[in-house]
Amino acid sequence: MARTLTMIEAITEAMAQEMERDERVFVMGEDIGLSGGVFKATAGLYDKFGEERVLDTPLAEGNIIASAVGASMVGLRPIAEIQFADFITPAMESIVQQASKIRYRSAGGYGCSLTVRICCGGGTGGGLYHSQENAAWFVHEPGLKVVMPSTPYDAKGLLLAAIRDPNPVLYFEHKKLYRTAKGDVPEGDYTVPIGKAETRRQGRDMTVVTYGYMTPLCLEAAEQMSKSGVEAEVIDLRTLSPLDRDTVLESVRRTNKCLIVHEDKRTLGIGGEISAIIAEEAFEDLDGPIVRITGPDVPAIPFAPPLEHAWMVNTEKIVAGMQKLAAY
Amino acid sequence: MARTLTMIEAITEAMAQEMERDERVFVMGEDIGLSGGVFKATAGLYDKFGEERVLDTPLAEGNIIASAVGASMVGLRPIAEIQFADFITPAMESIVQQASKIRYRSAGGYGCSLTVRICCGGGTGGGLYHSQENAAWFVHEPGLKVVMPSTPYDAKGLLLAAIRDPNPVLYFEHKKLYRTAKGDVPEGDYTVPIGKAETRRQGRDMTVVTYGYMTPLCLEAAEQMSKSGVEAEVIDLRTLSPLDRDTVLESVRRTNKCLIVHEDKRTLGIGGEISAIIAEEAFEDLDGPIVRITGPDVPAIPFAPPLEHAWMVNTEKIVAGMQKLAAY
Amino acid sequence: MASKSGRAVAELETEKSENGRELMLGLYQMLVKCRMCDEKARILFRQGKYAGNFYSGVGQEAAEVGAAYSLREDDWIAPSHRDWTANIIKGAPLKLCFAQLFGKATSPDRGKSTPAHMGYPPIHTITPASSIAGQLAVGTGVAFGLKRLGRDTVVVSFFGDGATSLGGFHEALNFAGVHRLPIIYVCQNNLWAESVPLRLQTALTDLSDRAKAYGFPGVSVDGNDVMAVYDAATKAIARARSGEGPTFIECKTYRWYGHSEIDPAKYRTKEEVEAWKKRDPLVLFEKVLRDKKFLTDELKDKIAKGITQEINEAVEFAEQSPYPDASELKDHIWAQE
Amino acid sequence: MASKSGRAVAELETEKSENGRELMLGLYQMLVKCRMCDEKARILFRQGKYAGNFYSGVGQEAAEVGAAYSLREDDWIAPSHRDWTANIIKGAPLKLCFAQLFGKATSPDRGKSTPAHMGYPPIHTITPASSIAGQLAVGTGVAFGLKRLGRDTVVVSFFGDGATSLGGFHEALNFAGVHRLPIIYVCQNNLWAESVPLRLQTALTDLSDRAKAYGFPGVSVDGNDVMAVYDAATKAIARARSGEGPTFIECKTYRWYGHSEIDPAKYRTKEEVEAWKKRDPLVLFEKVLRDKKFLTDELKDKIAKGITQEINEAVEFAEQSPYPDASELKDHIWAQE
Ligand SMILES: Cc1ncc(C[n+]2csc(CCOP(=O)(O)OP(=O)(O)O)c2C)c(N)n1
Ligand SMILES: Cc1ncc(C[n+]2csc(CCOP(=O)(O)OP(=O)(O)O)c2C)c(N)n1
Ligand SMILES: [Mg+2]
Ligand SMILES: [Mg+2]
Repeated sequence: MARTLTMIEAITEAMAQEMERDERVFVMGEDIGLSGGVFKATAGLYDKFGEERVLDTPLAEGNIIASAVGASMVGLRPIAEIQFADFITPAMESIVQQASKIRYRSAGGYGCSLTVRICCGGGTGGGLYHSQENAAWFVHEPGLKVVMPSTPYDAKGLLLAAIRDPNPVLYFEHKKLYRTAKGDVPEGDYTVPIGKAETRRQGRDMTVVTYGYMTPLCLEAAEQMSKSGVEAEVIDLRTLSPLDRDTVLESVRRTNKCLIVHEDKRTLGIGGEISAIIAEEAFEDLDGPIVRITGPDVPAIPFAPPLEHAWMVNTEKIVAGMQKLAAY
Repeated sequence: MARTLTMIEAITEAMAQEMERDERVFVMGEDIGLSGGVFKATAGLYDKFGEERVLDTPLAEGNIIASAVGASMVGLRPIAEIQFADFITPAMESIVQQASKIRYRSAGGYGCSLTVRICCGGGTGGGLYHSQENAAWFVHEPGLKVVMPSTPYDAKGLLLAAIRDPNPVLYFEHKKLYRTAKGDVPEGDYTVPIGKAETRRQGRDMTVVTYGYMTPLCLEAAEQMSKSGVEAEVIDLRTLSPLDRDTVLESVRRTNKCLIVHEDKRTLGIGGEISAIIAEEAFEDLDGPIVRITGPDVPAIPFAPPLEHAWMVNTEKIVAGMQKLAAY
Repeated sequence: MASKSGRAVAELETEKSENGRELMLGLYQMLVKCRMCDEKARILFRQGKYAGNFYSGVGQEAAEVGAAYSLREDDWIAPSHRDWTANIIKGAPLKLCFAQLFGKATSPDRGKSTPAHMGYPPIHTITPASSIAGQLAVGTGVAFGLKRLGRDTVVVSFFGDGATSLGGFHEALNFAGVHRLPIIYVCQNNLWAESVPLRLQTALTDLSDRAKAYGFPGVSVDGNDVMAVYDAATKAIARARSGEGPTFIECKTYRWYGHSEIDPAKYRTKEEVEAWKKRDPLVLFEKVLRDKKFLTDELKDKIAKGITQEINEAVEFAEQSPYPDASELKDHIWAQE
Repeated sequence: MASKSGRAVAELETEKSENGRELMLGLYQMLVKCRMCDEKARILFRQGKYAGNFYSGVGQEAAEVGAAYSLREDDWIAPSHRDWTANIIKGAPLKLCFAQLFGKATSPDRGKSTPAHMGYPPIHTITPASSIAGQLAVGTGVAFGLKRLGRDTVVVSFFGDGATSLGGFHEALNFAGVHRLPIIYVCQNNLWAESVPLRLQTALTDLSDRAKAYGFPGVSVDGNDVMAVYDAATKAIARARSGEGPTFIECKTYRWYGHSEIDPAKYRTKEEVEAWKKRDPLVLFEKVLRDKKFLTDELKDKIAKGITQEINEAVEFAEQSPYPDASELKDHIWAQE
């Protein structure tokens, strides 16, 4: 049975069900226990599972991850929360030098089955330090999987897949989608495979590659373009690492054009890699440049409404990109 | 008057001369004082300038950078050293949330004139944690400049430019070049402009974009190809952020082909961005795919000689890439 | 420096001093100003006058004012998220403080950062990042720079109990200890870090014990007693100014409201909140002043009226100020060489 | 736990115990084994038998052996760069230890990591990253996991004086304090972090004072007195095992050679080195054993010969082992689901 849930409800449900199913699973992070999380992602878990399995940690992101890595090494399955992606920097050492490399450096002797939930993204007035998205750093680091759902269905399915994955998985959640993304979510158990993109809309005229909060905007833009006869195919990556090259390449080889859309800064954003893969593998199929619509090369999203608005990719900007590409 | 210096000598000279010239300049880091640095980059400075200006710090990379940021805010010009790029992760917060954003978040009220010297790169048997190169993370962060010299001349000139730059500059040094790169270096004062790539070899048949330790290897490969009549143009980026788009694009528009070479991991390495820029701006000029020859998507460079060798890009691999591209 | 509670040591030095009256009335006025500005900031947020968030310091004014009041003009403050009023104490025009909340082009950061995360270069308050302990690390760097420049200026660094768990806190304090930096670490221990209670934050009872790991003095004081904080702070400032190095001051206090204006703070008991409200730092200090006959109803009224007017003007200024233009998005990323 | 130097408290408990002789001879043998293996590792590096680097622990064996000797098989060790011998103490076959140095396919990490950075899952030693304090943070996480699983196993974490400056150190120890984790933090304070002297690392005299910031006991012992270390460690292990939480043990000791085999260590004075060499932990302990008539020339010889043979076999094994094939470059990145 499926019901309509918001994305945040889907996330909470995934954790609750998996904790019920698997004793090894527990959650830890700042403000995830007593208060149920800044965005209420862990609401109800503390009452249900108690402090042992829903642990409010000291204010120390590096240790949240390091202690979760250690706990996973003895067979537990921690879900660690980083309250805002902006505050993941103190945990860089733990994520990149420990979580992503413990298996490799021990030749498989020690593993790290760890899920890190990270709230990210702009467009909600969060200002410079409550709006960042930095998944790109981690996509650069093999040994880590990186996912980011755009629908409640995927939010639950990807989170269950992440928790069960024997590798460290960074699970980015866009705060703007928490309550705006609503959709059918099965009550029961299911997973969405990590590493598989989803084609959200079919189209013959161009491929749009995107993920997260940009997905609904791209779909909206595609509908607008449809009115003038241009049919865009919209691919929601869902997994940012490892990238689903096949789905992207197959589509681009068919549509012969590619638009990449993300909210993160342009330079060395995920779009750079997508573009490079296409330019390398599907060059002969291209009928136009690979166009990127992205956030600007600015340190972070500023607070003042006109500045935040100027940063954010919106339907209008995406349509403009589509029109530019359609002209080829 | 120019003399032949090794790269490490050029680096030491730049610091010594600038400390002489400008009282505000000082160096700080681990083992840079009493011992003159793990690679002797700061040799002699302690004796010459004393502990006040050549400061061995506690083992705390985050604080090395944070204290340098603070010192720069009151008008000093710190040169901070991160002993190995592998150990920059504990400083991620200080670099990305402080150094790169203090000017922006204060609307120019506070500045950050800071140079961070970072020893990086593989091929010397350093193993997983003494071989990393992670400049790509920082290229993704506006507010930071990122440079990486490939010759002693540039090493001195870029370092002087970095110290005088009123912005935070990350200055990456490839350890493999410290003593293998030798060349003419003027005794006097000069700077190499940040943001300008250098064309190290002219060629009509393809553009090779590279930087750092890969530069001499690309030049060697180009000479080999020349024997079979293929003339490669070799561009040494020198500055990784902001990228010198113009030099790259102008060349590609002329040669119609592009090979990108770097030692860092492939996915979201700097090559991704270069490729994306070309695919976006010079698409119509391309006669072949944009080919990348890079390190593999493996967590870091392993120690065992066969494994390290398998990781490293070498002249052979570059030649293979050139041949592939020449065939188009 | 050894006493655990400044107040318990009986009459404080500063109270005995010549111009005790002037000083104490000055402190009182500043307490009232901070309280009134803070309450106004909360109302404005609830009225939807600005987005983002606000972190009220109501209940903690004695720690804030006591620690920063005696700073010289050329001294520095490294405020954190709950220290918007530190700017007021250091002398920032209220107009700018409210423009900051509104993210207007007239604010020191031209709307770039976040409401309440305020710094203002002319008065040497450092624009904070939100990242906890970040401002503390950079503030320590400023102290390091000042020392290298041979200045006799000092830095006051504000932060909470939660901040003391972060690695950046440790690295900074350790460095300050090694180099005897001119900095005063003022920890406002309000028993909660957002919703995390102290028992899950630290095994310590007194956070001043943290200082024992760095070789400089730590002292715990009643953070709701402005004179106790002031006394500890002036001693620490004198110490720092004369080159003897840092001091850690733990001010035990409490925030009356949620972590931020969007936090209902259901994790705390009513009893706990009520008990602390009974120890309102303003009421406590008013009683001292009245006992000493320094404060009358008349004067109290006059002070409140003056501040009200100043606030109204400031809010009006902020409201009338324009937002920065979208074209400013790319300004201030790079310094011009 | 309060005493600053275990030895000064006169005769140690363990020395009075029933099987003192067996225990002490066991400790002695392990000291000799660590010394001989370490010296051999140095020679092999200098002979160019392997690249990378080696971080000799010669001079610090008493701290290493004393702290780890009484661990149970199911207990864990989180070694750092200078603790290659921790694997030996915990029972790793010497063959694997030397294969590790050589980066051979027969080493536990199949040549992936770095010589000397050794871990071996069957004996629960954690393969360390080079990043200082990293192994300490992960080791604390293991202790956290063990406690959650309800096990009565403990973790010994080894690190140096320099490591205590890092943020990760602070965050881990704070967490261990809050949750009374079953971990023993063994700081080998050898006065230098690479070339940085203690006075530039910390304002403290005794690094055990760091523990005061975390609410658990800290003790400083003579790190060249194996019995003093052993005594402090067994108490701390018992404490951890019974759920009372962590202990910090500072072992004051000294490394005889450079930071690594490529460091001439010119930053130290000859006098300092000589003075410490006179306090050779092996010689000191040998004297104790001889006084007690536990050790004879004959036995000493026999022990040395046995170890020499074991080492020779191990080195031969390592030399003869193949390197991993280049095709292994991409192995072990991902677990198979
Ligand atoms: C590095 C980092 N992690 C998390 C946060 C989110 N956050 C903001 S304030 C806060 C609690 C701070 O507690 P404390 O230091 O006690 O200060 P208080 O809010 O009580 O004044 C948290 C977790 C942050 N701003 N920075
Ligand atoms: C985070 C980090 N920074 C720098 C280094 C380089 N490094 C390796 S060992 C060392 C000194 C360690 O000193 P200490 O902790 O006292 O241990 P010791 O070497 O004396 O045993 C340094 C700086 C590192 N490995 N990790
Ligand atoms: Mg607090
Ligand atoms: Mg040491």
